[in-house]
Amino acid sequence: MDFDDNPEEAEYRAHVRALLEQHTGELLHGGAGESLDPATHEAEFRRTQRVLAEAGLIGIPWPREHGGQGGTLVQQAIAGQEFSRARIPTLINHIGLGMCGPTVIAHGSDDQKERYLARLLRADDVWCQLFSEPASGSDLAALRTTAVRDGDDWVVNGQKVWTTLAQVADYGILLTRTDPDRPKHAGLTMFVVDMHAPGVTVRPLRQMAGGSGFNEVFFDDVRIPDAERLGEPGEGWRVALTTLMNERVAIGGGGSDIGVPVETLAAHARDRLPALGPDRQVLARQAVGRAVVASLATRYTGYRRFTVLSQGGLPGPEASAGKLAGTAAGRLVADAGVRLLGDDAVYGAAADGDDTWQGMQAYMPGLAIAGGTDQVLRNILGERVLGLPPEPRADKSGPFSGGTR
Amino acid sequence: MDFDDNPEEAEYRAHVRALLEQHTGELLHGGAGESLDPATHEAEFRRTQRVLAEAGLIGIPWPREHGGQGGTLVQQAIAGQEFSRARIPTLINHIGLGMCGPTVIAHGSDDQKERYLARLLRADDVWCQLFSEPASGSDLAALRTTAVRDGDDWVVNGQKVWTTLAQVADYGILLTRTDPDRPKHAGLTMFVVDMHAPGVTVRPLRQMAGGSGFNEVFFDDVRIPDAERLGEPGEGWRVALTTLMNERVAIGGGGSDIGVPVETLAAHARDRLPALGPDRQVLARQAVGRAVVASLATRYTGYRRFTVLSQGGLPGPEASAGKLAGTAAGRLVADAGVRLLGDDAVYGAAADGDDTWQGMQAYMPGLAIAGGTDQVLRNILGERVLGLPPEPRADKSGPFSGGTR
Amino acid sequence: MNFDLDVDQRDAAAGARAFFTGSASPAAARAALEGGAVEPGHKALADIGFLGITVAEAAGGAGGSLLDLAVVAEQGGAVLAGPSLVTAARAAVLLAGVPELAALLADGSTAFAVLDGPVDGSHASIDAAGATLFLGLDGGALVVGAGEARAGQPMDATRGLASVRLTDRRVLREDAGELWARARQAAAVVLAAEDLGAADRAVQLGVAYAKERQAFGRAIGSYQSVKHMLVDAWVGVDQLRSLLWWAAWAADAAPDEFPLAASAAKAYAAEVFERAAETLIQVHGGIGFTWEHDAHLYWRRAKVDRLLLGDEAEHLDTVARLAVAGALRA
Amino acid sequence: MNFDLDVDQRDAAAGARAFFTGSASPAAARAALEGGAVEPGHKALADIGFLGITVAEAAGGAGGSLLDLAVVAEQGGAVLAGPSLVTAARAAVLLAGVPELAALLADGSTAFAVLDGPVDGSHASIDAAGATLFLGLDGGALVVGAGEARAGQPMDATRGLASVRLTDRRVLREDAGELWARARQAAAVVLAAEDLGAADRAVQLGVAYAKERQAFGRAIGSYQSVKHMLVDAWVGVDQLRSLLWWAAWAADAAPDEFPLAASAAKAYAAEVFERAAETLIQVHGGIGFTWEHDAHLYWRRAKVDRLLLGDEAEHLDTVARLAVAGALRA
Repeated sequence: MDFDDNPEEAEYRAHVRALLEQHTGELLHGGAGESLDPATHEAEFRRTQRVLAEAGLIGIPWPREHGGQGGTLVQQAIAGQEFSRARIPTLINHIGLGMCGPTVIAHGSDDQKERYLARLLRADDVWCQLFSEPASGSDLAALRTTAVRDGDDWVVNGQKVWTTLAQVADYGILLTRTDPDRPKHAGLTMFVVDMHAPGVTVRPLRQMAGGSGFNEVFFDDVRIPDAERLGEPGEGWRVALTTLMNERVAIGGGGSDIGVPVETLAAHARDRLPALGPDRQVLARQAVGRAVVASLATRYTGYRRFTVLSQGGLPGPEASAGKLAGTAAGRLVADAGVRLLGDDAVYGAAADGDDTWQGMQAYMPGLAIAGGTDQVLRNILGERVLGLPPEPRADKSGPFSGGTR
Repeated sequence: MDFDDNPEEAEYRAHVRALLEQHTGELLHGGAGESLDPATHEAEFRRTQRVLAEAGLIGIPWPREHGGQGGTLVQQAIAGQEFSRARIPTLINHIGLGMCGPTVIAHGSDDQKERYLARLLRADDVWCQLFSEPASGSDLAALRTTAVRDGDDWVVNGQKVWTTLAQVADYGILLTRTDPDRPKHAGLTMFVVDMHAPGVTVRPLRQMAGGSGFNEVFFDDVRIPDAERLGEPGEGWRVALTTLMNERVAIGGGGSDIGVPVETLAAHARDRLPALGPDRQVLARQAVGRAVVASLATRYTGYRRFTVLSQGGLPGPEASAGKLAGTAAGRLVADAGVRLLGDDAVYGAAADGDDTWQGMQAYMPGLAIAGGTDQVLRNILGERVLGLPPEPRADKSGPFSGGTR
Repeated sequence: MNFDLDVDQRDAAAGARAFFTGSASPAAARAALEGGAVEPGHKALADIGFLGITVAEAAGGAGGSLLDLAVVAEQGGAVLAGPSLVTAARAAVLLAGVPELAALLADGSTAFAVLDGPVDGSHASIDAAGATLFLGLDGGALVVGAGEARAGQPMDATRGLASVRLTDRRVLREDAGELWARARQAAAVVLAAEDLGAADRAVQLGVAYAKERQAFGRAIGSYQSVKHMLVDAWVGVDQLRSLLWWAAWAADAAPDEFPLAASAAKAYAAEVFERAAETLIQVHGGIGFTWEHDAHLYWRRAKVDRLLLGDEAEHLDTVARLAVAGALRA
Repeated sequence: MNFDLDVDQRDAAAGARAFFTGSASPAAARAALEGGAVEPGHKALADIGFLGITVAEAAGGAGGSLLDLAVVAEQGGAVLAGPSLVTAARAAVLLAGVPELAALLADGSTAFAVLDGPVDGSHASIDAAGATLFLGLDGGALVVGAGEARAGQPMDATRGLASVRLTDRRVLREDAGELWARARQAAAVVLAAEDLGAADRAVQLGVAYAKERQAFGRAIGSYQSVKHMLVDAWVGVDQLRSLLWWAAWAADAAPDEFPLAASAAKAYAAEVFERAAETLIQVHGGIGFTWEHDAHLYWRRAKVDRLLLGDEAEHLDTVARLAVAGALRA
């Protein structure tokens, strides 16, 4: 047991570090705690990914025939750790890399692969994922956006929501209902959609924490050529499962904290504890201790998952526990951080304008929802890890249009 | 708003108090915190109830024609409070009074009422309720004990469990399956069973806290005359609902604490706090404060329910919240009480032999289960108070014998 | 026993509900975060007489009980109204012996705020941002004066929080420590009443959405995870109402019980409202954490209120100390 | 990174599982409550070599790491075995410089116990009831001696708790404070390992029952209320395993991290095991709180262990102090 790189990992890490060093002037670097907005720094974000791609640090586990490096998930994780260490912000095409690309690889035509994959890796094209709708969140297969065949095209109408990066995206993978007379999972079809096509409207969606990382996307008679279909008509759910499985791989991370790192909380406590009375210090230490323990429990569990990758394994459904427990730990960290602010805790930011803790506090409720609610994650863990039986479902058979939704 | 008796209530309370005073020498009085076992003090328990019945303090809201007083639920509650104040232990026939008697009144024949009710009030006969079975707890209607018609009799075979007072009972109301080919709720029939009949075996069931308040009851070819049927064959579920509704009235109490009263915790804290270091005192006060607040919240909510009775209302499904929240508060009280014991907290009793806190701690897990699990209570509250939809159920139609259970 | 509101109080609550529903809203609370005015605002509250409910009749108030005020405050809380009736309750206690100032409180001609902490640089104090005259405790004496308010970036803009430095001060009463404590207890109870109203509304909104929103072929409120979360929130609200009524009643009818009851209500309100607001967001899923949805406005109020006038830890400590000292009814 | 057990440790765990499954059980823990012997007992643990895992080879031990011991202790915890390997771990640290006594520990010829608190009237100390020689801290010095043990009425009879008064004492080492602290940290880690095993088993038993038990026409594990309760318990157990491995590894491989890791593991173990045991009872319903069912034996162990060797509050305080002092890895 150890927490060090094995020789191959160490060698690869040194390789990545050298490349980042060499290209440092061409790369975007974010300030600690302050996240850059891809929409306002789009050009630098795209350039950063292109430079990294040309250095061979993007699409590491992708097959070489599609522009990847034919590497391992561990190499990709190491590269990710080094990007963080170099304060490179999240890649502008992380949705494309993590979800859209793998879906095109698995289900696209040779022509689609040819046209899209290399450009995606270089962020010549940025991609988004158009699945969720206002009336279908956890129950994704209840979606209502329709695609109707018209000659060589399909005509799409409907609305998507919670679409990350739609405001800068060039393409998206779009899940539609093409046969409402079949059961909900059977009437779906997936497409690649050109986000610049006539009839596509993107509207940023402001969140309670203030930022606008999500968008609404409206489709009004948007025409998609049949050649842009991904998989057969009616096979959209199977295609989407590929995407979602890759999403789990993307978030099943290796021990990184959710929200503010617990070391930051410890430093904050060091600053703020002395200002409290002795009784208050006792209570604050309980809160800080509890937050630290919960965070470390999640972090070290992440290291165990990472070790599985390192030994050539794949992340299983237990990765959902990382998000569930990480969210709970994040809430404890945020709450301890806010309470340590004393009189500033009732304001949106501290007197010096720092809103680290209040910002994290306002970010946590969304985190317990986006990317799988706590409730959905518990279902997944209960059924796929513990083997408990699922609930009976009445919505899987019968035509969608007949009310079986 | 006030917490005092209105004039009629005050008058009735004085009346009860005078009667208890007058008969004090004939009544059993339990020590505080120490509960007497009805099985080992059976004669005194029966005498106590008989004396109270002769004084007109038993079956207060029952109709006069059945030996009751034609009084109100509030009068009954006041009498109960005065019994507590006089340290009279729970009546030996509390199951008979709260559940069996009302069921006989609602569904019994004139002959049954004549034979049973007056004797029940005087504890000449003690009653128990034979509903739950090993394979049917929360899902009562899944019971398997059978009654098969044989001439003028029914022949009963099966096993009941969690039967309070079975070891001293003379009669019981017994829910059986008489038609396994009908759906689970439709094939049930209720009887009065003679607990001294051949083939009835009672075995006490020891609980984790040590006591044996519950029993298993086995029926081997027990013959019950058809005249002892309560309600029509196949109507047993409807009859049982009468019993269960009365159970809710019985536990929907008026502000009495579950477990140890919070005043006892306060006194315990007064004794034990000074032995703790200053940091420990801070934490102990948090725990005590939290337990006190939770207990008072439940107690004062009980007073609101009691006020509804006082104004002539009936307890609704929100009474289930009293048990749910009372159990949660009881856990806090027990935990705070145990932790205040310091080094004694890891033993089953304090050095002086007092096991008040450890006993309460061991009693709480059962309390979250018996008389409706926390989960069942939340379903009841969600559906009947908040109006949320029930879960779809597949077990209500189809023959019980066909696997639809 | 008659632990229930009387007919007059029920009527007052219904009237207050109508008033607040028509004059304040979560939408106004959202607008206030971007610089809009707090609704219904000081003048409207004065005009309808809510600022003087507990001010003596001789000073132009209604001479009502704290319970009378609490049932009104609950309705204001339900729609996140501002400014808070906490200030009216607290100032009325402090100014009971100063009828000329109490009259200014009741008729609304002066906007008061009560300062927590040192008067030459107070802690964040409720409605201090919009006030013109401040009450404070200065070395044991009750003082009144003008001051400069410095408001931080709001988390919940309806609370009008600001730190104040008094620029002049006049002593109203020496040795005012006990009076000050009682006023703060009254304020804590009214804050708990506003929290009760807001938490109750949060549960109602959550229940309504859970009945309507479908997932996997049925309403999400039919799933135990959602149903039980809402039940736990509802049980908390229902029990908070009991503690709140008891505390508000005790202020006038059972002064010996009041300090413990007030701290119990405030401590419990902090927990119950926070849980109700978190539940409201979680039940709504994605839409629940958008700026345009009302859920976060309840959540903001909950996150702020839990810390004002003493956080849960302070009040639990008080409850424990009083209970240990024998303050519980036998 | 290789944060996993190695093949030898997995083999050791499998061997320990076979041994403990054959030699101890919840049924034995139940019998012990009524005067039966603790199983597998001191001699069997010595014979299989578990008491000497961390004793130096020169003193007849296996010279293994704390992690080696922890993976064995986990298996003992799963079946509520006694006496505890906590004592072996702790005494091995204390006796590292006293090979002749360490040899008696490893070969089991002497039953040691380590006393918490004053040696002339100790706190409840693990396995003190069955021990013949006691180690204690007396005015900063490590002492050894015989003593009189007074056992209270057991809540969990497998822990052999007793208060001890030393009847003679011999100083083994002056200025032993630091050594004593390290030994206590090792003990806390092994206790957490036993708790991990017990909590893991409790979750397994709950899951198995939830798959089998039917209510309202389907397995109770299909209901979200039951499913999610078990999931939360399982997530805790899975995370406890991570903290435990880290702490046990750090004892030998990263001494700077050890104090924080040990306290984190012990604090988390207290919470996780208690929740797992409560969940086990609740999932079983009526049968779960009967004397004859095993659930309460896990529950008893959890209620006792959470307080031994420092309760959660003590260890959370330690974690916070160390974190604030900069003990976290960057």
